[in-house]
Amino acid sequence: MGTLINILIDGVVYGLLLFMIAVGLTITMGLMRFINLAHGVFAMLGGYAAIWLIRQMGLPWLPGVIIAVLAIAAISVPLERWLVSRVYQRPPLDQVLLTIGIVFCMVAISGLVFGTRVSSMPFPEFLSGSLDLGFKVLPAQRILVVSVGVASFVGLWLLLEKTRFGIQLRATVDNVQTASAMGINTRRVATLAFALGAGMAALGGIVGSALMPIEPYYPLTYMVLFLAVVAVGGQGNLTGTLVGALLLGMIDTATKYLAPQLSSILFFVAIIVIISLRPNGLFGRAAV
Amino acid sequence: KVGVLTPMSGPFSDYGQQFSQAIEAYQTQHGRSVNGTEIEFIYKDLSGPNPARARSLAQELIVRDGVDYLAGFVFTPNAFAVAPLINQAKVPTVIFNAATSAITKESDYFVRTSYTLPQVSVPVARYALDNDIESVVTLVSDYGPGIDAEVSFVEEFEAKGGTVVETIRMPLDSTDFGPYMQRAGSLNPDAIYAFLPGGPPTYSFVQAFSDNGLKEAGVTFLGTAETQELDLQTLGDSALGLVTGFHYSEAHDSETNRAFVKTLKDADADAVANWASVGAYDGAHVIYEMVRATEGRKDPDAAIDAVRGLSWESPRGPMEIDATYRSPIQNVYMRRVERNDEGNLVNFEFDVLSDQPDHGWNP
Amino acid sequence: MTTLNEQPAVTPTASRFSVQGLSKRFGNLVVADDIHIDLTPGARMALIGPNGAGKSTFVNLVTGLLTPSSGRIVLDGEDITTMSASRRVRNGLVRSFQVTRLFRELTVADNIRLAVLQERQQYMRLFSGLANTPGLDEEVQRILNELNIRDRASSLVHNLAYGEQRLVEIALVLALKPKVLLLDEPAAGVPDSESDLILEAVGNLPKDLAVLLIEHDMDLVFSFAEQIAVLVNGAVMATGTPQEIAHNETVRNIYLGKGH
Amino acid sequence: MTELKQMTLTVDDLLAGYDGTRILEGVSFSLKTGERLGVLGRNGMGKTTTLASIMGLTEFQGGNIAVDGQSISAMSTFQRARLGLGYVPQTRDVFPSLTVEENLLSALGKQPESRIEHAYQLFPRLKERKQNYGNQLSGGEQQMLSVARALMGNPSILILDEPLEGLSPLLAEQLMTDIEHLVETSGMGCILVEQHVDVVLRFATRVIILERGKVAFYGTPAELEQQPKLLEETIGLQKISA
Amino acid sequence: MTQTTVKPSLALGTLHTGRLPIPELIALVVGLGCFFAFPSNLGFMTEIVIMILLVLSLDLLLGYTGIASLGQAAMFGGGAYCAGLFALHIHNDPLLGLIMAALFGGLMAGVSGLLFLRAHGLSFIILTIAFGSLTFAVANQLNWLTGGDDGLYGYIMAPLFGAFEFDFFGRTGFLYSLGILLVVFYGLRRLVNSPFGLSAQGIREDRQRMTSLGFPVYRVMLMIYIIAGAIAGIAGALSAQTIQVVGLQSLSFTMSAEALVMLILGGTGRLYGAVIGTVVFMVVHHYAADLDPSTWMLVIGLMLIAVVLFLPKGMVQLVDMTRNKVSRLNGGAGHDNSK
Ligand SMILES: Nc1ncnc2c1ncn2[C@@H]1O[C@H](COP(=O)(O)OP(=O)(O)OP(=O)(O)O)[C@@H](O)[C@H]1O
Ligand SMILES: Nc1ncnc2c1ncn2[C@@H]1O[C@H](COP(=O)(O)OP(=O)(O)OP(=O)(O)O)[C@@H](O)[C@H]1O
Ligand SMILES: [Mg+2]
Ligand SMILES: [Mg+2]
Repeated sequence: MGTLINILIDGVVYGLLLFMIAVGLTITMGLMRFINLAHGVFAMLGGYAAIWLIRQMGLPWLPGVIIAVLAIAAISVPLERWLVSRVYQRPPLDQVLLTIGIVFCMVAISGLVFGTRVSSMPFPEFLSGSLDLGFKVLPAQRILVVSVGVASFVGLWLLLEKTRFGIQLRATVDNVQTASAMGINTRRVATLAFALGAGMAALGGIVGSALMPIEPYYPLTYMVLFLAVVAVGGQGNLTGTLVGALLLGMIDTATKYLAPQLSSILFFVAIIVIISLRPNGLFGRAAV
Repeated sequence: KVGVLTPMSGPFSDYGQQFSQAIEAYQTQHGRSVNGTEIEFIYKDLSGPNPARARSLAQELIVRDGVDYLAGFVFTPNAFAVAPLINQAKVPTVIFNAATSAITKESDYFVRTSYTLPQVSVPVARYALDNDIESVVTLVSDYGPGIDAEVSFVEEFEAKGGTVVETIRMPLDSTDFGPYMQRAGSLNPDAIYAFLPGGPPTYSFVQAFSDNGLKEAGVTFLGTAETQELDLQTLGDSALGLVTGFHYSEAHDSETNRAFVKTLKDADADAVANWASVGAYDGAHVIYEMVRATEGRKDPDAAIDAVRGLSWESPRGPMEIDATYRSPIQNVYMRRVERNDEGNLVNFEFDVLSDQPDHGWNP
Repeated sequence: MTTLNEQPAVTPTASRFSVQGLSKRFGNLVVADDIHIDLTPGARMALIGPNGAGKSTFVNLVTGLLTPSSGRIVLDGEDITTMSASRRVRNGLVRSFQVTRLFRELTVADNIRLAVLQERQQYMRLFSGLANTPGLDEEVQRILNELNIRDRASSLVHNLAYGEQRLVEIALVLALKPKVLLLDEPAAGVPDSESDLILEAVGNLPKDLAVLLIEHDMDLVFSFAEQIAVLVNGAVMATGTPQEIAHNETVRNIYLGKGH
Repeated sequence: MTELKQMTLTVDDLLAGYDGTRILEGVSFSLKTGERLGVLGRNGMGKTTTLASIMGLTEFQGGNIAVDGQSISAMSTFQRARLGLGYVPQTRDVFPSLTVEENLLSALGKQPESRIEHAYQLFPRLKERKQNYGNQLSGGEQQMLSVARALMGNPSILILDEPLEGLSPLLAEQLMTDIEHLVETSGMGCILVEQHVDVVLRFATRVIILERGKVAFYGTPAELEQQPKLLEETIGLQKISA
Repeated sequence: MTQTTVKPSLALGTLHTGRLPIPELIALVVGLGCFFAFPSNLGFMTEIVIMILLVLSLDLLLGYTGIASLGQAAMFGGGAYCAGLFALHIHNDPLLGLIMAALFGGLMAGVSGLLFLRAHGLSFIILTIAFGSLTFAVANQLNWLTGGDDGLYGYIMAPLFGAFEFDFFGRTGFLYSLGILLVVFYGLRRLVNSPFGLSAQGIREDRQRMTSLGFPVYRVMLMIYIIAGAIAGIAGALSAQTIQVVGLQSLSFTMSAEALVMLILGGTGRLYGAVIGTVVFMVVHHYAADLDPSTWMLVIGLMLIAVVLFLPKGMVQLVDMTRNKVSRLNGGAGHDNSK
């Protein structure tokens, strides 16, 4: 019984964390259909930016984080203009190659700049230590993950489903030429979307840093995890990504409680089963 | 000529750095030549466990660069990969790190200057028993070294009457250690015994240990390399009070060690001494001894014989190369993480179990 | 001009292809409503109806791209309702696409070559070169000439004008030597002058081939069809000879309009 | 209907094509709001390329395209659209993953949402389908949607590439009358590519015939009917069906 | 058809089918050249040859059939462990082991393919990644069988054809691998120029259309997936036999990813693209790592980005350019579609 509750709570929390680190990718890869293996780069840079701002610049925690996120979004703009936008219309594999290239470069560079070891993310008092719920203890940081996760989901959902920007974005992705012939400034739309994705990645990297510590190999180490979450959820579908993340979180946590040794095997088996059964992801809409 | 195979790029590039700094330190202290024979170290980047690369690099070193000794080897499979080579080519090979007991069986030309996991795990078990810790949960990463650590600890601990409540093996790619901690905590043992590879996993694990309230609950954290000096500062306050049994601490209180650390820091102010450094430092010593014994001639068997049973005062303390299995016999120190006067975290040695053999060796 | 006339003529009375009580719903929208259609060998039938009546859906159901909610589909006496799409084609039930669907990065020749390979069951030859696949190139040549797009043979499909692509679409279908052929608006986007070409090609098909034509170009329909079925809101509203249909009041009002 | 901007579109000795290859070899014509230009020509003669070039969707290789004397040759496509060019591509290109309603919204720009209702009046069928995704529409429905979408931005000149393709005769007639009506009432200009010569002759005030990327004829329908030989050579028709 | 020309397939603008093993001969000459030129790099060159095999198997999947896999290492490692265990427990003849590994690789591909090939695009990629990671985790679990993290070691290969010892210079190892590579390459070249190869390309272009042309798409894809798996298995076996240790990394995601990168780098849909890509990537890596380990990733990364921006078709584009120049000189036009 106690175990069950533990699994439930820890699973949901971990799921939301997975959602946070993958949601940026749902935008760049899911919505924009740009195979973005460099997602982790923005997450990592977000982490480094926050650490630097807070430790070196001595900013208070919250402003530090906000500025870091905005900064990464800003950095992504020239990157999108000069590199990424050139391969939107090219086959997915060119996108793979380009983004892998970016990953390699950033891994090397941040290795030189920040050193190859883990850089620890400072957290304010109220987020360190743990929180006793009586029947179980929950690390305080998880509370942060939960609230940020839920907030981002709602915010993004409104933005993409209910605003003109969301529509224009999806139109642009469907058919750039026609979209621009309909008076949509496709370049601007794409750039904004990419920046949004990068920003969300950065946020995810920061709030997730307790479990996925910031270090130069971050983008490579967790690449598979990002991709899996998005794929299970169904590309470009925000709700799908959330559900997918929660599901994977549950499965992973459950196996850790019940069959720790097998947990990674079972995790991959679960992914295989889910995707084989629903090839377009849980919420993916099959192309008619 | 000595060829050093070590990661110099990639996630494990720290080893390369530690090795080269330590060797540099040794050479500054003892000169670059042994009675006339110039000793030159050639480094090759072998960034991870990769037998194929290990073999081809070793081959190049032996055939093209004509090295007389090989050294380095962080990962066990790489060591195994070169065993056939060094047997055919008769090249004495000094292992600075790879910690699986069985390696030195594969070739008589292997010498190890690091440690083996049983060698440090068993003493930790004994320490635990002597300090009335009766029940333990073991949490180890589910791979070779982790399993070695678990098995040898459990054997010793139970043999001497302790109870291992549960042995948890955590997949290498785990990121969320919360559940494991919750589980271990719910069994409320006196202590947990952990082994994880350095870097990110250790970091998250130690965070999880304090974040999930085991620390408050007064559970003792028993480990080995987790609090190694490279990661220590990063771990921050959550590392305070962790107890580990290991063969080297930068804070080891001896002339040799102070000298060693000083030479390191003189060369590079933010250099850090950890077990990898001392492994390489003593490795260099072993190579020097082999050269001295053979007076620079190419006589592999003589070289190896010269270091069988060799003993000396290392920065880690007194140490000896066992004559049969060519692996160290050394003290294992019990350390607790504390803040020193400068406010840095250090592994403070408060107890020692002397002259531990390789408990994992079975001929 | 060689013709494809190689299949043995079967007795014209036998039903080559019949659809019985076919129905399909998308949610609450009924797009196929208890459709009965029967094609004898050599039948030349046209299926007309307002936009969104369910014509393409009908084709998709029959060819297995969509699964019907209910009803049977019978080809040469064999129930193919649950048969895989590709098996149906191999059994001789072939369709063309309303919106051209071609291998855009391959040459026109290779496009046709693929169809021929399937029809001749030669695609499982693993190690023999294309050039020395017996009869392959002759066949491809023949089809290219038949639709006189030979000069386009080695240009990539995505470099063709839309109308040219329509012709290639037809070429693929012909290459499969079907028993039952479903043409979904084959002449859409092809000028009157060239639609004859397509008609001619269809005309050259073996006499025992049953053809169902979906087309909005009435000149084409009336010059081609011996029988016309009118589909409205997923249901067959009327069937008959071109004359009958042309004079059917309701059809005029909801479909043909004053023009005809 | 909201007020309409008057404009003149001038295409002057246009050279255009696709990645290096030249398709249009000097096409010239001009068009005011209120005028109706019909474009004829066999398959592959460059009709679509001409329209696409006006929208800036091909490779511009020379000559000039101007609106009210201002060259737009260098302008990006979306700016041209915002100038008041409404485009219905030959392949319809409705956005498959947008619903009918969203397809319309996407092209609305700064116009009031009320325009969507107008579109629905024009094509009631679209209203029934407004929650369907683009790829769930029938061929004809896609055609309607494509036309409706082009009208969203309140264009001064409407550019139609074979808009009747795939429409039932009745609907085709309706659409043509609707378009004529639109053009008359709103006074918008219109370029129409059509395979059916009679339709063009009935609709257009000016006709242009393209032959291998060159202008084979440019004049009024009346003038064209005087030259059956030319018609036969370029379109391959003896007589024009009434 | 009177105008059916002498070489119809050329007249119809498709690839001409090489029956003569000319490319193989060239490769053989080059290979032997290196053999004598760099006697002390044989180990490294053997690595390259083996990697080329793996990348070729990917090219068959991706370049010709449009199946993008990031799990090819599963079959590679599978083959490696199969060959290793076979040598350790059953028989240590290299060629026997090679055959076993090929079968095993094919088997793994067959089983996983049955399950995966219904999925497309990203979903499929993830499935392959998951499969790879799964095999990795399993191999790690079964350490009593595979040696787990320590690696599988302790077997000695019998001499090739009972005559040639696997010497520690790696001469035998290199020539052996090179020989196998040439055989496989020739086979593949025949395959992709065959009707079957064209069908594969049809599938790459549009699966659904192939279905409505009556092709049993799923079955064809499965066959190709199995063939590719077998080739990967062979590559794995060669590595296991020439190194006489099998490590877990032979199953790792990195392995799959690097193979894919090498392929795209060289250019997909061309067999020699796979060769060029692998050689360039590994040589650059080797020397960059020698010069400055801390920045070789930067070098590689920049190289990849540069290729994407300036050589959209991959390195093969360079070859095409020169070839077109040549053919222009002798008045012939290189045709655009030699896929
Ligand atoms: N996947 C789907 N989901 C919901 N409705 C659909 C779907 N596919 C088609 N429809 C609807 O079914 C109806 C029939 O479509 P269909 O394409 O068969 O019409 P059609 O007779 O071919 O018309 P046209 O002559 O314009 O091509 C249309 O109203 C269309 O909106
Ligand atoms: N995307 C493209 N890339 C290269 N060439 C093209 C492209 N699109 C069309 N072409 C070529 O340009 C020429 C003119 O094509 P265009 O589509 O303008 O003809 P069209 O008059 O519209 O014919 P249709 O009546 O069939 O639509 C054709 O020969 C075609 O091969
Ligand atoms: Mg239709
Ligand atoms: Mg056109």
